[in-house]
Amino acid sequence: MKRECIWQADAQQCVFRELVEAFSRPGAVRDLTDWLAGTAAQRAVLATLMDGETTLADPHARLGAADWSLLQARRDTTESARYVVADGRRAPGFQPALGTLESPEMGATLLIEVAAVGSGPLALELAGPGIDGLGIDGRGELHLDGLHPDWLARRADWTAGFPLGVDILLTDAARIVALPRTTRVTITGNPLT
Amino acid sequence: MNAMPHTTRGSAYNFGFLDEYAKKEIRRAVLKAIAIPGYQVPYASREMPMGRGFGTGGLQLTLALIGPGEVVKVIDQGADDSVNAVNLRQFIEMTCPGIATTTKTAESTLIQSRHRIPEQPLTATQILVLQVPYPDPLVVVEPSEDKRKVMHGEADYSRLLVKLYEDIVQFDEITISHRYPTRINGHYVIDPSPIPRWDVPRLNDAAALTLFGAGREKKIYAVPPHTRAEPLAFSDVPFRVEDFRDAAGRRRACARCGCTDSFLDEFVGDAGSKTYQCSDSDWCDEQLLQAEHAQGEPA
Amino acid sequence: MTPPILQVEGYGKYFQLHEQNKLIPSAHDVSFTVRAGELTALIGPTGAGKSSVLKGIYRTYLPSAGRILYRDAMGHELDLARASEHQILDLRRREIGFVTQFLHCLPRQPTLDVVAQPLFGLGVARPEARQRAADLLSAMSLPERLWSVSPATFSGGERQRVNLARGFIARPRLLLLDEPTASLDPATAECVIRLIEGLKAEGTAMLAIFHHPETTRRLADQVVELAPPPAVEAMLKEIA
Amino acid sequence: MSYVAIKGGGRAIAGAAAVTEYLRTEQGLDNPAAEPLAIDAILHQLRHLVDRVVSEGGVYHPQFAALAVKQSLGDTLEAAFALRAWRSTRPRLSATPPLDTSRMRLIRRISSAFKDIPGGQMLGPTPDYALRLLRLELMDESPEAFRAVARDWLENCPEADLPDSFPKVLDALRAEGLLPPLGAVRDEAPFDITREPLVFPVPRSAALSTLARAETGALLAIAYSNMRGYGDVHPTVAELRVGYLPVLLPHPVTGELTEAGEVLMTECEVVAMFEADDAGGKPMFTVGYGACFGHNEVKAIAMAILDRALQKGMQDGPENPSEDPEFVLLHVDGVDSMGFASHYKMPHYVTFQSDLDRLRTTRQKSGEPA
Amino acid sequence: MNRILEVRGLSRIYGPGCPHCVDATGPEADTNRCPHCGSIVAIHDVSFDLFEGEILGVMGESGSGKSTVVKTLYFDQAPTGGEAVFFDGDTQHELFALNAARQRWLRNHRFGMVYQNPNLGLNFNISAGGNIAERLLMSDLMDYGAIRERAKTLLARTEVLLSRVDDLPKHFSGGMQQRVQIAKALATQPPLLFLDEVTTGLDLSVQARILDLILEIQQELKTAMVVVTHDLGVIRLLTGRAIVMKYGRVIETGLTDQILEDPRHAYTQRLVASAL
Amino acid sequence: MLLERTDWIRALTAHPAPDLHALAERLAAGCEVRLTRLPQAGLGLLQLADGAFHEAYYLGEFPLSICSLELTLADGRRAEGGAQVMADDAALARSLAILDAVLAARLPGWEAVSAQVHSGAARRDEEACRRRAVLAATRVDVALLGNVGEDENEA
Repeated sequence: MKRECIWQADAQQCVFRELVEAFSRPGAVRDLTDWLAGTAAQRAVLATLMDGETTLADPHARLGAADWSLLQARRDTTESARYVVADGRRAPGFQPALGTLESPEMGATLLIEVAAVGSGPLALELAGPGIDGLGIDGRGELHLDGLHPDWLARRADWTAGFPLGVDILLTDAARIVALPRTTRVTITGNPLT
Repeated sequence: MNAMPHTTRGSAYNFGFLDEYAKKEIRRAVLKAIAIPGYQVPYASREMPMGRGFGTGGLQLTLALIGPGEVVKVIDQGADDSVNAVNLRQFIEMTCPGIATTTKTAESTLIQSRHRIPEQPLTATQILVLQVPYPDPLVVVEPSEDKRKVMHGEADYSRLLVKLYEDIVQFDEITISHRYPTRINGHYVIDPSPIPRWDVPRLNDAAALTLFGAGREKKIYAVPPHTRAEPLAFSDVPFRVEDFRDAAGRRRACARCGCTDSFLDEFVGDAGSKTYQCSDSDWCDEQLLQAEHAQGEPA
Repeated sequence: MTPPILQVEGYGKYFQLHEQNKLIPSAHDVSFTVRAGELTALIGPTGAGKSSVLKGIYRTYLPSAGRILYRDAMGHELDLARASEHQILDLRRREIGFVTQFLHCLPRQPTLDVVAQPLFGLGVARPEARQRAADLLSAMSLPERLWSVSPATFSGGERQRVNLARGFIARPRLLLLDEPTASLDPATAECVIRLIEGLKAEGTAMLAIFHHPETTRRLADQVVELAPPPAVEAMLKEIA
Repeated sequence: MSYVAIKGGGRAIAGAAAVTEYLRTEQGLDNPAAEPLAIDAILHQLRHLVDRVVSEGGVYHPQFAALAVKQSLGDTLEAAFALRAWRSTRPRLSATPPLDTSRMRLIRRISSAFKDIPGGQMLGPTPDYALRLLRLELMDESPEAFRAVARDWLENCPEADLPDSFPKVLDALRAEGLLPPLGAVRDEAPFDITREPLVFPVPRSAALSTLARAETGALLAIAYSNMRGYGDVHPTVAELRVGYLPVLLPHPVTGELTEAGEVLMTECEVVAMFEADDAGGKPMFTVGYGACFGHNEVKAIAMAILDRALQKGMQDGPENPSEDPEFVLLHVDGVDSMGFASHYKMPHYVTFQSDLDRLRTTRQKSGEPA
Repeated sequence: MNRILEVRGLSRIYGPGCPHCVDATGPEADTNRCPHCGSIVAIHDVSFDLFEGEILGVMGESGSGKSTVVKTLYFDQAPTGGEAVFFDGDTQHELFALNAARQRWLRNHRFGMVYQNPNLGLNFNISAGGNIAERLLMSDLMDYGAIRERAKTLLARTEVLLSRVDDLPKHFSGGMQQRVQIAKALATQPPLLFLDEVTTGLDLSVQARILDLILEIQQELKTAMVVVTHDLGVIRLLTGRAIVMKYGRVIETGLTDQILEDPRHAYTQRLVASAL
Repeated sequence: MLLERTDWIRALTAHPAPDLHALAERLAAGCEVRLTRLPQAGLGLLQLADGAFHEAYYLGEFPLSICSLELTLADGRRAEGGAQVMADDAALARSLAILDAVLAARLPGWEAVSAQVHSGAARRDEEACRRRAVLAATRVDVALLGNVGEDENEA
């Protein structure tokens, strides 16, 4: 039986290591092309992280029935799902789980697809753990294309009360970048303003 | 099944021993641990074929992380050749066919360690996995995990700090020797595993990611790269690392390589005399090599 | 004539004793006016309700009938029978003093602090408050060796001087005096009387009950005579 | 000499493994007829050893349990450990619905609460009434004699007209209103101790699972403390049953519950002296429940006693160690405890060096005048 | 004078609760245990205001619910109903709407509590100074020398011998334990202090010194206090106003001297008469 | 009479695995086999209702192999089959799923499967018989212990 590359354990291990890098170094853009065999990065990430023991919400109906059965993840509402897959071009019309003080890991991971990661008119300045800026209070920068402006505003609310918050992974066709809850984001260049 | 197992060459076990579901769960926990620096993420720790306490937590992390092209180094007490390190390395070699192992810190991509952080500063392309017997620094002041979770959530470490205060009152020194409570990114205080105090400053603003695995206690936590890691101390009673000065106040040197800025093991000779040697065996070897190069001839 | 500081109109007080299922009258239909710089004396037989009137004004008793109009330092008028508890507490701290025959104080507290207590409450710095207490006590010729010990062991006369000193020290605008000289020897009584005269001269309005008619005659600018309240049955008839 | 100087720790480890293997096969040196232990022989002739390993290993895999017994030279802790480690390599595929143990195919069933019980008392294979005299004839048992025993027994054994399953004694007591009422059926899945860490307080389902795979000796010791003074319960065994439980799973096509196999298990319910509840309700018995894989009656009884003690502790607060869920549940697992005890054999010289540094510094500060 | 605390309709029921709990309990019913469901109505519909620098007495016999009032306000127990607003300068805190972390913050920084049982307020396994240090460390004071100075000052203020600053409170007398507790409660100079039967069980002379200390502190620091006690002497000496509780209900409230000399409710009259 | 489908696995697993593999291979030879769930060996979780309060809990795990598949004959006939079997043997689950499909849809050769089910069931009965004998041989005869007069001792 033929399976797409992303369902193979060794490809998933490689994607996972890229995720580790991405979350360890917010703003650093990682390229998954080698393990995608043509599929979208977001799908590869889902294949890497999902199984029957976690929950997933799909408010923008991005997944087909076949993917759902392969992912095995339990379908859940956006309010309580541990993972939410979303289309970044659309406004976030939902309130994800932020976790609790006792269990902040219950705060959702949002997998958001945008037009481009690492390039584009939206320019962000990042600060926080993992950002190497010659010393601990360094700054990093990130360019994006196709992220609805509401996302950053909502994210600021969602992550205001550390350790509560959401962790975001932005993807385009092949690249990923992470904004964990600890990353402070300032908009430095915005096509809309 | 959404993850076809690795094909293994004639081995009865899946690549990396753990089944793919177990790896996924650990991987999800790892990403949350990185995203919430210092927070102990609970996970369903699996039984490994070695005893709880031998590094099953670290090993599960290593096996969930390991992949093609990996160069793995395993150390215990700083040495690659101590029995537990050898044992774990052999297990990794057996269950992860195709990956390379090394004793050289500089060559490695993934380092599993018990009780030491290598002397040589790690780089951005390396990951350090530390084995942890007791993950929660609050356990000394609060036996109930329920309450400890609340204290962590609220970053309420006053009772831990009082312990330090009491230490100074009683002994005029903070007596914590290893497992020194360290505050990560200004919030969570972690038990950095039984590394000596000597190693704690290496966690601060490190280039490499450090992951902590507590198998028996079923917790994973992380110090991401370039993250604040501050050992708890008072502004007027600073944190101090181990003192390797002799009675005359001179820094002792390694008896083997002569290094005067590494953590030393103490040996008691038959006649009661003491000698000192680098705890980090690879570091010691490197120092010797460099010395040889400098002298232009083998020792 | 100075404007009235206090107008008592139809004050009445009746105790309802649940245990004995009884209504006990203690004062009935009392009316009078008190002015700044004047001393008004209440006279009447035992049981006429003299103390009841003082306690009603101070709100130790909740008046059953009538109004007690008080004009405060800011010129606002309020009915002490209905004022809020916090208003009363504020007036007690700043404007209205009450000296009874009994000295309630914290055990073990030195006399100087007992006297200075009202000043402490007003936020006067402790050394200054103690200095003022010392001045007052020496004016009342309380031996200095007693200042640092608790008044608990004092003779009746000594204790009453402390009590008065505490009542006087914050210079209340209205001072209620319930037999302040009752237990004093003549010499001390004389000293207290002079202090009262001094306060009067400074403008303090006083409402007092004196044990000796002589004291009343000497100090009172106005005398209000109270009659014992009628029995409850009679009052009920009156109402009907 | 400290550990660090052992260069080539790998050789020593390999050597240790070889020496152990040498001991396992040493018999063959002097005895040309020596044969390795057959798995099948362990399965049948050391069945209670296998029972302990499946139960403490937490996986009902008698063949691998027998293998583990063989390779660990009969050390049950090591054997259970090997089985546990094996299960870490296997994905979780399914869970059964809650199965009803009244469907067990029994080989033993007794009640000490009643002289007779509906369905009858049947002793089955038990050593309870055997005299513990050494059977010297087994010292030199011939294969022929060995084979004849079972055959003869089966030939002479009467035709039995017995039902396939038997009612539970406890259900009769409950029908009489002498037991606490059944709790409302809850929707939530039971606590899965293989997936979730025990964070106290834990539900009873977590306690039952933990006790079911506990080390027999540890369980017995703590239960014994409850029986003899640290707790003052004289429990009565309402029912003890041993048998094979059909394992039912939905058929992949039809969804109907289908028998996928069976497990040998032991189950025990104890009843203890009644208590009136706080709200002034009727007094009734308290009940405890124990069960484990394999045939292990001491474990099932110990577990039932501890279940009852823990219920009491969870309700009224623990009065002794056996009633403290945290104390009992965190310390009865054989694999955890033996692993941790063993790890102290590992080198700790870095941490000890750090200890030395602190002790010397504080000594200096306190000992020498400033 | 400004309000510092506004309590409205505070209630706490232990047990399952039922629709009859409130009607079937209270002073008229002569019980706080609901005969229908067995629940204990510890307090019901308790309301009062507290002003800056004021000392309010809460009096009543055991079982009246008086301790429950302060325990809910200090977040030791969650109420089952009602609300409380704490006025802290320009900010108002809806106490029971705050999350646990905010509640803890208020408790550590703005409130203080002195319990009857020093065991509850003190950690007996750390020194007297350590107990005070703990509260200072909660407020992020991280200078050992400064912490130690402040601890000594507070202990001196509460008349604990400085030679005992490093001793464990479990070796102290009851009165001294209370003084350490007060020092600890005051460490952060809280504007609001709760005192729950702080002198109960102490010798009379010791009681007097504690009361004296409390009054002095109140005048010095302008700390508002809620004093819970069954002792009318304590009420008379410390408080300006008082509320009287019975079976979980407030049955009378007024100026302290008025309650003692002119009690209106039958129960209060009995209570005062019996204390004379 | 054919046993219920729910009893097939129990009956068939009374036979050695190689026999079942051989039969399944033979019957599936002419068919297209489409796996709807990959043959997999893993673990199942045994959930019980406890005997005291009927609360659900997990007694432990057991080896479990699973497979589901669809057989398509050359003439277009199709049959679904599946197996969950207590064994650490994915191939066994696959063979059982094939036999299940063949027998359920009476595909050619189903009689052979039916015969295996029958003989397997007979073996299981024999096993049950021995267990009953263990019980019967150790039954405590209460009537004998009690009033000898009462006539209940038929055995």
